[in-house]
Amino acid sequence: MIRLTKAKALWIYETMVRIRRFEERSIELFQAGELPGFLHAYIGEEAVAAGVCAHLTPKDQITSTHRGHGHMIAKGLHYKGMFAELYARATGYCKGKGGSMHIADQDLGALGANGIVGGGIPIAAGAALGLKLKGENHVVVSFFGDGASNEGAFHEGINIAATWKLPAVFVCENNGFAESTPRATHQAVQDIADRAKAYGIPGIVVDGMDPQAVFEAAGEAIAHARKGRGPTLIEAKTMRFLGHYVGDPGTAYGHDKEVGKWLKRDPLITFAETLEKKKWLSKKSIDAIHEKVNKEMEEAIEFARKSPEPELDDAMTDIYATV
Amino acid sequence: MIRLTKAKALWIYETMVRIRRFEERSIELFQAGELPGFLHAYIGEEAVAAGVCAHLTPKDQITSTHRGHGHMIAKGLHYKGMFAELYARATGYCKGKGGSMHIADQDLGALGANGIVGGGIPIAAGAALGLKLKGENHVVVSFFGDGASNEGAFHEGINIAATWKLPAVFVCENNGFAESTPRATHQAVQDIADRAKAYGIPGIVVDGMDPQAVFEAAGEAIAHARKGRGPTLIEAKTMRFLGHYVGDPGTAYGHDKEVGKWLKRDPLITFAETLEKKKWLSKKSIDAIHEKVNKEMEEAIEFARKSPEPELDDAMTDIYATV
Amino acid sequence: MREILYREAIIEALDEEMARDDSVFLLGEDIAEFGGSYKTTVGLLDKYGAERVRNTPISEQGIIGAALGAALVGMRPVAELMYIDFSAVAMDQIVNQVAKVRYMFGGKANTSLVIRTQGGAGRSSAAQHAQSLEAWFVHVPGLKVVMPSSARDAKGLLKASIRDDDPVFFIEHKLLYLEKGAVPEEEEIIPIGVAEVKREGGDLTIVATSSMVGKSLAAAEELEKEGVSCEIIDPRTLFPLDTETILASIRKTGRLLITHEAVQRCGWGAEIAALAAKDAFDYLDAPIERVCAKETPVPFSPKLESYVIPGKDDVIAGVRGMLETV
Amino acid sequence: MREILYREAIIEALDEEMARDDSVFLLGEDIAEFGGSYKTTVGLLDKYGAERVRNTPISEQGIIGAALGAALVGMRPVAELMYIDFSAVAMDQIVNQVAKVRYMFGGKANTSLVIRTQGGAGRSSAAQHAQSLEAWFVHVPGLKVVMPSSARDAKGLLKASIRDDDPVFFIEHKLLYLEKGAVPEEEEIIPIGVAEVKREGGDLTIVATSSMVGKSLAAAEELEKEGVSCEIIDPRTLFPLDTETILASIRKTGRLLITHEAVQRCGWGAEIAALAAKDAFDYLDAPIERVCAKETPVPFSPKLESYVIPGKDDVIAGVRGMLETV
Ligand SMILES: Cc1ncc(C[n+]2csc(CCOP(=O)(O)OP(=O)(O)O)c2C)c(N)n1
Ligand SMILES: Cc1ncc(C[n+]2csc(CCOP(=O)(O)OP(=O)(O)O)c2C)c(N)n1
Ligand SMILES: [Mg+2]
Ligand SMILES: [Mg+2]
Repeated sequence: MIRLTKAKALWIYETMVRIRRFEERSIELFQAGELPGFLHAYIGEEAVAAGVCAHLTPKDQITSTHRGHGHMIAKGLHYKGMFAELYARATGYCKGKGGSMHIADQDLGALGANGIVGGGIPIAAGAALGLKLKGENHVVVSFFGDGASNEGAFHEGINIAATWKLPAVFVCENNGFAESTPRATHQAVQDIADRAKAYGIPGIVVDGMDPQAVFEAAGEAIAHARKGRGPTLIEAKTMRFLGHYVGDPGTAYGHDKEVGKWLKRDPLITFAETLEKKKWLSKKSIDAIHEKVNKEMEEAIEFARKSPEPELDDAMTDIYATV
Repeated sequence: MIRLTKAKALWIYETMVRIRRFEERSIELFQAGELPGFLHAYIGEEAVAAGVCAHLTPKDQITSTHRGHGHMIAKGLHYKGMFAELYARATGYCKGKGGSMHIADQDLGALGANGIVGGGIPIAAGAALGLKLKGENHVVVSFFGDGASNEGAFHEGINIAATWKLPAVFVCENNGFAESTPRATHQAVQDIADRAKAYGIPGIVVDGMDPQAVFEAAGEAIAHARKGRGPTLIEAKTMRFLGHYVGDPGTAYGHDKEVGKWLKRDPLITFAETLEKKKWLSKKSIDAIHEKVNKEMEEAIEFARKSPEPELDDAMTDIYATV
Repeated sequence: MREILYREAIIEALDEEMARDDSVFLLGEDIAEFGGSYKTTVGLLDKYGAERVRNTPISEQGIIGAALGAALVGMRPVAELMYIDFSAVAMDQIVNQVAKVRYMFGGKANTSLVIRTQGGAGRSSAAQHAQSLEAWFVHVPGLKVVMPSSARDAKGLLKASIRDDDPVFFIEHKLLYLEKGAVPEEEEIIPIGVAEVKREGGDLTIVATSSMVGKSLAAAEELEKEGVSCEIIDPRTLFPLDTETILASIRKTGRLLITHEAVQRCGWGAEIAALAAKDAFDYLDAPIERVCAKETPVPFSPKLESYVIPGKDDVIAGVRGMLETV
Repeated sequence: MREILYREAIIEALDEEMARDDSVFLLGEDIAEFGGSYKTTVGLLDKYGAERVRNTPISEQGIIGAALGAALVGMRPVAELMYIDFSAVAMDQIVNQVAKVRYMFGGKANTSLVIRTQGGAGRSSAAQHAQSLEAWFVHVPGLKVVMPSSARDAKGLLKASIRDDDPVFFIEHKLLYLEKGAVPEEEEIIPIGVAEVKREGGDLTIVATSSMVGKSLAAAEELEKEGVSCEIIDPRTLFPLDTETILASIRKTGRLLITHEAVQRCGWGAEIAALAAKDAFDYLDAPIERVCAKETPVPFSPKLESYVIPGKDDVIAGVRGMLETV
């Protein structure tokens, strides 16, 4: 088992803070009418992105979802390009053409958020195939939700990865809801990890509110993949603390009843406590992290605000490499 | 457990003979150039269609595949309409517009063969939903192959049926090949029945060469469905004795090596022996069945041959109910 | 006449048809407690219960397959695809199954079902949530395609679609949901296959669909001030198509501009241009103009999005260009 | 010049490109030992091994997604969809992913991949195995669409497609596979976006694709005897489209007939008609004619199938009709 070192633990903690703060600020900016489109906040699920991505290098790849900011931050994308994208500015990761649901950076191994539920899963299998064919020892992690696990793309993508023993890890963020639909009404199986049995690969349930548990499970799965032993399906039980999208109160479908008990397990609080107990962090160093993150965040927001919008002509570029 | 009565056993035997003979004759006619299009023969797999359909009434529904003749015969479709369809005649089940891959008869609960691998599975779930909403106590059986179990439609269709506890039975005819692709190279799981675990429903492996075993397993699954307890996934291990389509020698991909050991387990031979041992059948009665079937078959072929082709105008009807 | 929202018109149509006919039921993602992503099924769960207002898993192939199977055994399902973009996930069921079973089975198949969805841009939803894909479905024999531009049409046509014995692909527009329009209290069925002349005029014919109808009407107001009189035709159903109404107008005006939100190339407008260039050729006094989306995925940036999607001003410019030509 | 089969031309193109570039690999159903359903990959498994000639599960979404993912990390996959009809199963990956990632990601995405498939009728394969769906893909910005009508074009264009940095949707024809044609031994790359005038003539322009090119050439032979001289243009790539070659011909002949095997309504031919009705309006002497499949699913019966699918005689009748008009 790969143990959680102090350095990794601190990285995970700081990454969670970065994600949380990014989301809090985007929500505020969105509500202030500064950001177009719509947003899906990752708040509450930070331990998953951070715990998994702690193992990845920039050459490793991820695919992500509509709720993708957390994955992108954990994969090393910088706030400036992300905020600029949310602001639809030319300096954004997608030059303002993609927005929240399509943030990507090939150079950092981020093969994109995705607006199609389940859409990233076969792409992840393909990236893993590509890496394998290139003889590179990198892995691909595909993040997706409980709802996505009912899409045909889930089935086809994982089956291919399993059949070809590709270096991929499939991380299901089971937050108990697909938009407004409670999990129990969209599938009859108890643990989504059981779906691994359909592909002859390991399936692991992990507490998605516990960064260490996520880190350990992901570490094993990633090592397994790097060794050429094929994919793993990890189900991280977690909860989004907010509605499906920013603006959804979550009351219509019983989210409010569910979320209460999860709030107590906020990984930002519990993990800080754990690290304090281990003396890896102090109140002071925690404050320092928050301060640093806040400062970077505000700089990034300023950067985004001051960035130019794309020119009209930009609408017609990047459609093809050559025509 | 629903026991195999003599009446059912004889029905199953005769049904298998009917299927076998139908396929043998279609192959001959095809090779003689009398039939257009292409054909996928069901020879070798008769025990599955017959053993399952022995439980069904005309109000129960089935969906089928490109390899659908066996299911249709077992569901009660008559040779005349089937041969006429293979001959592309106006008297065929589809008036010559569908052909081998689209034979259907709503009145007999046959919701169609299907040219799209896996395409029938969600439709079966829907038919089961419809029956449930209508408050009718009928069931739907969906037949499909091992190859089909890798399609997204399989996953989505079964998940819906399981989630809603619909009266459906999913019968995977695992003949070890998807076209030229051996099963082990298209999925890593050992038993396709294990995929049931992904939906929280029972998964059963059954010997698809043994009509009695199929009958018993299907009987339980169908009873389960009729009682409102939801679907079952049955995997029948079987083998097509011929190539993927009529004309495919099957040699390129190792089918010839596999098929040998299965030929010995030909259900038409073994089941006849079983029934003879039980004194439910004699050599004479077997001959009589064959003779009757042969006679009916030749009459049907004659009927088809003599039937008129559709008129050109018929090409433009049946596209819409009303325009 | 009272005015209601387009989205309320949808709810009323569903409500009335569910009340009238027990075999009508709804299925789709988040249509129950949530009332649908665009609130087009609000209140129906309470009224008809979870058996008839069914939240599905996120399984678009499954949804359409389930609708088809249920139709085959005699129900009249109304399936919702949350965004027309997601029809791509279900394309096999829509095109290879729903549209074809009647024909493939020689006419013996109940396929009375409606697939409701919504398309169009204007909310910075980016490339996977803002497409206009109607041309795909018009290209598929076996489907009827309906695309209402007003609350009244939405209601009357949805009721007709639910009663129709053929599969109807029913395309709403995300920006129209919150537009109000006059809708009669009493029952109204608007027949499939009948266009409406939304404005009469003599100088040129504008054939417009969905959100472009309103924009064209606004453009026509402005052009009127310049002394240009536009006739605006909304086909309302793209198939079956009321070719006579369109051709009659072209014969009268001699000029044709077609406008829709979909990308121009191989869009539905090309079919109308081809129709005119064949059956009204001798009446055409000017090149046929198309005012459509630019040929790109829909960008996220509101600035780029409104540049790419045709607006009132693009229609005006298109009309002016045509008149100069002569 | 030596003559080889269209299907052999495909094999040669794949073979040469795989030999030239290690990042090129193939994936698809039954392409390995079996050599493909239409024998277009025969021999390549032996030559390049199972890593580069990969049999996939029956998972069309998975195949296209796998191709895209591999492309994103720098490979150049050539994915086979056994029938164009099955593209419906993979439509989301093709349209919402492959075609759009470059744009959505602001230009930073390797999407050099080819999707090879085959369409068309003529083998009594019925409604789910005989469609011509090219118009769908032309309607999607981000895709290039190639549709070769001869062995030579098939080879040269496939090589160009594999080297292209954009996703190319490459549509072969099941009946053309066994047609022979002259193909140079030496390497030839036929550029994407360049039409070919397959026959010169002065009385009218026929724009034809895929199998309709040969049928149009045969029709032109017969018409020549009647003193009618047809110019036949094969665009070869439907997008990017060589509009100049097409327009120049129309300007010369004043008459346009478009023919393809797809259903007429909202087919690709409508786009060409619309193009001509806009950019060659003043040169047109007669209504624009389309000779396309009748608007129905493809029937199984050979008699009905050949009635529904346009043939040489339909082209001849179309041409005669146009000349009478004047
Ligand atoms: C193919 C497709 N279907 C439906 C949607 C609409 N949609 C967006 S997010 C979502 C719920 C996703 O649930 P889950 O996978 O559990 O992810 P979560 O939002 O919980 O993180 C739905 C239905 C979509 N974007 N794509
Ligand atoms: C969506 C789709 N993909 C591919 C095919 C081509 N095809 C027809 S049958 C077949 C193999 C099916 O294998 P299986 O499901 O095991 O059924 P079997 O033929 O063995 O009975 C394939 C690949 C198809 N018809 N539909
Ligand atoms: Mg969820
Ligand atoms: Mg099989």
